[in-house]
Amino acid sequence: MLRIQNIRSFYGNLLVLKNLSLHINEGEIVTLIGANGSGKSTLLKSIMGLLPPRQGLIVFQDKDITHLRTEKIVRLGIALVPEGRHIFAPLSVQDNLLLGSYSRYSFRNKSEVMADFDRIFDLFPHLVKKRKQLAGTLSGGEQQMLAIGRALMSRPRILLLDEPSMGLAPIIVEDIFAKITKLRSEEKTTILLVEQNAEMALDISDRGYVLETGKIVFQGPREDLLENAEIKRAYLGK
Amino acid sequence: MGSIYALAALGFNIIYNATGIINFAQGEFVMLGAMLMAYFAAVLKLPLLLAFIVVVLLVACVGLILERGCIHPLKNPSILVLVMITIAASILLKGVTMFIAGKEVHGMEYFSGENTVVDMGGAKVPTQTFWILGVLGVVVCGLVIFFNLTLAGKAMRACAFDRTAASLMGIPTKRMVMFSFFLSAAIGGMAGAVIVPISMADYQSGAMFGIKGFGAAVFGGLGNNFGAVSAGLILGILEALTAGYLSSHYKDALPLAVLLLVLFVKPSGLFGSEAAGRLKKF
Amino acid sequence: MMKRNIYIPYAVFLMIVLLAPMFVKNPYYLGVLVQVGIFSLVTMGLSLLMGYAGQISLGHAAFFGMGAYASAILTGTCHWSPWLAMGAGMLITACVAWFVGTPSLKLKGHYLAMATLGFGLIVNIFFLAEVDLTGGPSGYTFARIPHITFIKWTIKSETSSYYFVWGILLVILLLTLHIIHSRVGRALRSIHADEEAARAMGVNTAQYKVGIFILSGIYASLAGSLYAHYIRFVAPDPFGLMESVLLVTMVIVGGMGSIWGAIAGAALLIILPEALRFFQDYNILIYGAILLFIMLFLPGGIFGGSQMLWLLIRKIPGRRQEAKDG
Amino acid sequence: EKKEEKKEPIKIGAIFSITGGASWLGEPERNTMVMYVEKINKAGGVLGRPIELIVEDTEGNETKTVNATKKLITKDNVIAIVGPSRSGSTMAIIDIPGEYKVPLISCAAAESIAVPVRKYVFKTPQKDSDAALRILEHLKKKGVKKIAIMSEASGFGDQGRLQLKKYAPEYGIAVVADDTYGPKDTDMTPQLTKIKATEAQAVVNWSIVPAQSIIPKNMKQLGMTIPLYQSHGFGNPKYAEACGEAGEGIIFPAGRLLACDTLPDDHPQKKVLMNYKKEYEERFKDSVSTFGGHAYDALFIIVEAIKKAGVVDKDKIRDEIEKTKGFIGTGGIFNYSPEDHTGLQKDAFEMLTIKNGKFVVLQD
Amino acid sequence: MADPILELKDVCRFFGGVRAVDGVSFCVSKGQIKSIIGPNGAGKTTLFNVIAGNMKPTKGNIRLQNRNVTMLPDYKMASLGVTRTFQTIKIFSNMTVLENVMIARHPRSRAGFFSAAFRFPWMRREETSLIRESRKYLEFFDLLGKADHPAHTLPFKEQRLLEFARALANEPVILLADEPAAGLNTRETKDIAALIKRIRDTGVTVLLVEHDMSLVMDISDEILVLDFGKKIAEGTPEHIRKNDEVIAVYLGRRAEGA
Ligand SMILES: Nc1ncnc2c1ncn2[C@@H]1O[C@H](COP(=O)(O)OP(=O)(O)OP(=O)(O)O)[C@@H](O)[C@H]1O
Ligand SMILES: Nc1ncnc2c1ncn2[C@@H]1O[C@H](COP(=O)(O)OP(=O)(O)OP(=O)(O)O)[C@@H](O)[C@H]1O
Ligand SMILES: [Mg+2]
Ligand SMILES: [Mg+2]
Repeated sequence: MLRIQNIRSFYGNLLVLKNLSLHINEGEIVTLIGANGSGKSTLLKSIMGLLPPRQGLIVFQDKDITHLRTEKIVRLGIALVPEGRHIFAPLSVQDNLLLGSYSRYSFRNKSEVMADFDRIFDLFPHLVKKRKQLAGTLSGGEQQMLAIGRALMSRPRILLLDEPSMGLAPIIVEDIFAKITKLRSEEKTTILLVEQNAEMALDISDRGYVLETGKIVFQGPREDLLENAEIKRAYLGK
Repeated sequence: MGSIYALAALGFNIIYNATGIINFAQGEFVMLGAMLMAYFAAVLKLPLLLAFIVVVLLVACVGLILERGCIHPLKNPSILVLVMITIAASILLKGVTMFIAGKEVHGMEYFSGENTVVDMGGAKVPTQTFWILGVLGVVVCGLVIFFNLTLAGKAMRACAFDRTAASLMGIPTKRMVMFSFFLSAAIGGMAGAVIVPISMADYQSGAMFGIKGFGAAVFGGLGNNFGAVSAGLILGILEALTAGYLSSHYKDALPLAVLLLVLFVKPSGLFGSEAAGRLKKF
Repeated sequence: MMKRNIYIPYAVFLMIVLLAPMFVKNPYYLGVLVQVGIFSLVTMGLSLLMGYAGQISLGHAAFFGMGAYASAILTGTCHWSPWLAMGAGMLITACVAWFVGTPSLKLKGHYLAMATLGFGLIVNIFFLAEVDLTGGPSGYTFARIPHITFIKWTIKSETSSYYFVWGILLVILLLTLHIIHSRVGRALRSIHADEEAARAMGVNTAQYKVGIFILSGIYASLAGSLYAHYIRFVAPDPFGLMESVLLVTMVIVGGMGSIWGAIAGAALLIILPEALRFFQDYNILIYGAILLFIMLFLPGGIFGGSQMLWLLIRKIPGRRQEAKDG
Repeated sequence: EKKEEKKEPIKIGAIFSITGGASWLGEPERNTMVMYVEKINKAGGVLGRPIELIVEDTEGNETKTVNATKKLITKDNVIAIVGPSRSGSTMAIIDIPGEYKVPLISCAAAESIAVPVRKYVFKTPQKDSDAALRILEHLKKKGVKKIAIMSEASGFGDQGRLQLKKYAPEYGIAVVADDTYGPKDTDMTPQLTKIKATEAQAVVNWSIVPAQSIIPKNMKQLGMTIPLYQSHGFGNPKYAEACGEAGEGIIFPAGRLLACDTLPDDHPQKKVLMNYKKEYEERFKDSVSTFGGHAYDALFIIVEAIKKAGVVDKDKIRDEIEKTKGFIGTGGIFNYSPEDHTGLQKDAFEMLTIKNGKFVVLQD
Repeated sequence: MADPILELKDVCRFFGGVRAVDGVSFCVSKGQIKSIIGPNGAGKTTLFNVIAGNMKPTKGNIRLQNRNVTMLPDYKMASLGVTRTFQTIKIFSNMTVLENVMIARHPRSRAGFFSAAFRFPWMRREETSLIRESRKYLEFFDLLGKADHPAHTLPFKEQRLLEFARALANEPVILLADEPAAGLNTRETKDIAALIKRIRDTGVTVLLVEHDMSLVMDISDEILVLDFGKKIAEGTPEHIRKNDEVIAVYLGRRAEGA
């Protein structure tokens, strides 16, 4: 579904992604793990067109999206929950969600969008009470839920999540991972998950990649990763 | 008078709401609107409505050009650099206007006939005031509806707060910024067009509109359109009261002093919500 | 900021300043340089406030004016010695800065800009309105402002004015450099980066902000006094809003975050219009265009730009750093 | 070699506020200078040498004026200077001509420019005090006892205000209101409302900026019927135009230039005025104003002085300027003396009024 | 309880109608690592803000080393030895790594405008010793090699370390660490755990907010649980792990198993 071929991305002169390739099949949950600063977030930015790669190719459903503008990419059905949430602090929770549907909102599907509100509030009942509150005054965890909910409002075919568990209470992390599984099974959303919490992430995914200083150093089905001694030591803390 | 400040303040707010930039060339938009209106209506003698529409469109285009030429090319500008750029742009606009239109003052008749006044309980109010208030009312209602009730308006606010996140929502951020300049220039142009019969204009009038508008925008709580309008009107009334009853020397100073005191007591402006104020980045 | 020797650039600058009159003999050019010196003094203070502490002021021309008017009135009307008047001017300015700064600096961003702008306008209106004290809009005409006397020299000719103003500037520059590279300078920069974190480190941010506001006000006041004794005529016009904006522009165009940038900015924006005199009416266009150009292509200001150029010439960005690491 | 030297131009400097707040002054002044210098050069120059005119812009800013003056004197080595346009600017440089011994003829009105007399400084505009006196005279004639003063918050307005207040008692006139407004104000209703509530029988407004055109409009809106007097700063047909209908009947003192076509044919100034008006309006497609006239007067006073001195020597030229007698200019007939560097008396002013949108000499 | 360093009594902080912290009382004794856990939005960060003087409590009383510090502003608290790291990293990005640490020594030095301007000898000596001491702290965190780098160029983890170095350089009595392991992987989290223990061993009391239970359970001497601004449990890790209410609102089933 999403294929990335030999991309090289730079911040100024700093080469961060070095000939990186990976692919995600329809309906999969794929986890990407890697140390701090290895380039995970950079990869997601490159996919979204926020930091277009200087070389290489990104193909989504047989369409070359390497140099498309971010808005266009979103319209094609890719959504990102960015690292650090990036919610719209001065707007209400509800407006944040509404903006999530910007790419597909029109007069005709208004009721559809409204129905999606309920879907999101079903997923995160915690937010229901805070509908009218300004998003900036939510606690960290609430903001994370909002960010995910907002991304889902665009009904993406593939959802990219950058460290969704960061700063969340264990019970909520558990919940979010459960929700991610549910998204896949019920809505057939494909998911690329970037996580520090490697063990839990791998538990729910089909395959995984390990990124080190801008290169994929290991890839394979979940079991392979969970059993690899090197990965166990470096990322699972065992 | 206050309604002019209010209109100018609204222009500031729009760009601020969409980009987080304070556009110091806003006053020049008003000036341009006034000059062009005087030209089209008084010199070319176009019908009022036609002249008005042409003026607003022209000024809006200037706003667009400004955005395309000066704001757009920048990759990652700091707020201060943007402010300086708008100041430089305003100097340039002033210069160009001076060349094209000369240094004279331009004025024109009231929309509804020369020097018509309405008697309102003893006080004589020029009819043009009602034109101004009318335009102001329409603009304010339009803006309130736009920013608070339409998706595009909310998208614009989202853009101002976090452009990256906005583009992740599929919002075409660059077009939003362009549009905000277009809109605020259009409102500036409108303000200029309706006030020129009362206040006249020359190529240097921009600064005054700019300062007063900025004051009203801040006074009312930046980004808050309702606040801007109220603050603009309050400022105008305070000025008139000071000039009329206290000292005409200090008629500009006193309202400012009041403004400062309000800011000291309520750092986010008269109508700015404090919580929202803290969340905005500067 | 790298730990660099601050004295080497200072010494180079000192030599340039001392030797300049050998090459620039025409009184007109010297006069322009005197003004560069005077404005550099103001922008230095403003650069401390904006570039280091991260607080904007759109009212600095008011402090400049207060110094000028204090000198004019105290020497002219009250017949004080110019030196005494200068000191008194600085004292008054400091008090006003304290009084205004304490509540203003609690504000942030555009609100602070508006507050300082408002303050500047009020002071200017005061100059205009208090006709009996200031001479009102026509300027201070009650008496001619005397020349200043330094030990036994009367500062009258352009050359003596040049050395006098730049002498003072050099002393203040040295003190300022010292402040920047000290505990105080660090505290100021920490406020710029993150006020909350600075307070969490035990920095009394409110006090420092007001402190630097007062200090920059004093610089401006001193410059104002020098201006008054140099031009020997004061009127409200040169201390209005546009002048405040000009001062801020100087700092930004020069490059914030560097005292040298402040001097470069003052020099550019004083010399440029003089150089553009040739273009007559067109100078406003060219001036605006040049400003726009600088801001568009050198967002770091002249100083930032020249640093970039220097790195480009050396082709190896960050080599100095590596050398230090090794 | 001697021939070469003869051809070398005579440099005359001019400093006007061509841009900035007082560009209404500087622009016609500059235009006038440029036009007549060209003319003189075409006619063979002065003493057989062409005149080179160097114009500098002050932007109405004191610091810039100082720079401009110094530049003209020390870099361009001009032999005389015309300008500045504004009183404040003139006051800022008032000592410089003396320091460098270069004669200067200011185009600004303030009395303090020529009082006390400074050896190298002259001026061409009529004195503020004379304008004030003419207005007061006229008021007295009309039997007005109480007036309200409005003035713009600038050097010009302030000077006029002071003169009016100083001389009003001598004419038995009381000042019952004294208000100011900013040069960029757009609405004077509050001040006028206040005045309306007083017993003032006339409003005297002293201003030089476009804002003064708003006053008659505001007065009309307020239904005020008392007469409005303006200062000589009103002497620009554009201001009258901007007033529109409301301007009818405004009374103000001015040089005769504005109403020269209504002068009797035998008036000594008539020819000079008509010529200047015609030439200016033909060349610049713009109506003539008194300010350009000030520059005209200054230029020709200097030219005459050079001719009389016979050599291009700053001091000699200065001496000749001071000896100017009976020079017929646009502002009046100039008679300088060591005690008087103004050269004009109050009869240089004529009281004008607006009739059918045109300036005409007031007959009574 | 022996030797309470910090004592809170009935502390409340409301935002309009939101009761972010609602009547919390507890003590921290010297040399302890005490953790505060609770669901998102329970009021942990707010509680930190109140203790650090960044926000005034709506009600209640705070005592530091038997001294009432309830209403003191944050910079005073810092000079009294209450230092914090932030949930979102707040380093001074416009300064070098070394200068970041030197700032933390601010309350322990005294050069002012005047003495700085004239460079009195004592002030220069102070500066030299400031640099020496600051380098010591950098060494402790293995950051000495990057002392002259602009702080913002450090990788995320090293920025966290720098925050700790800065906090320690302040010579705190008590260190408030807000989610220091957020965004770190399991390995790196272990490093942080070791680090916090090391810090405790230098005699500094630590108050910790963290969602990573492996870290919290591993190093805490005591745990306090907040929910909706109220204290719902307090005790040793073993005790908390078994508390039904805590499991229900916070830990979830999985943690129970672990
Ligand atoms: N805006 C930027 N400018 C310059 N360099 C950057 C920028 N953002 C990231 N980097 C650098 O790029 C590299 C990869 O960063 P990235 O954020 O992709 O890492 P990551 O794997 O997501 O790490 P983390 O686990 O901390 O989120 C790092 O070395 C980082 O320092
Ligand atoms: N300035 C504020 N205005 C209004 N409500 C606020 C404000 N700050 C925090 N709150 C509310 O107070 C509650 C507690 O917030 P706090 O940030 O302390 O939670 P937390 O325990 O640190 O959560 P997390 O673990 O997610 O960081 C939340 O419900 C939040 O929405
Ligand atoms: Mg990342
Ligand atoms: Mg928190």
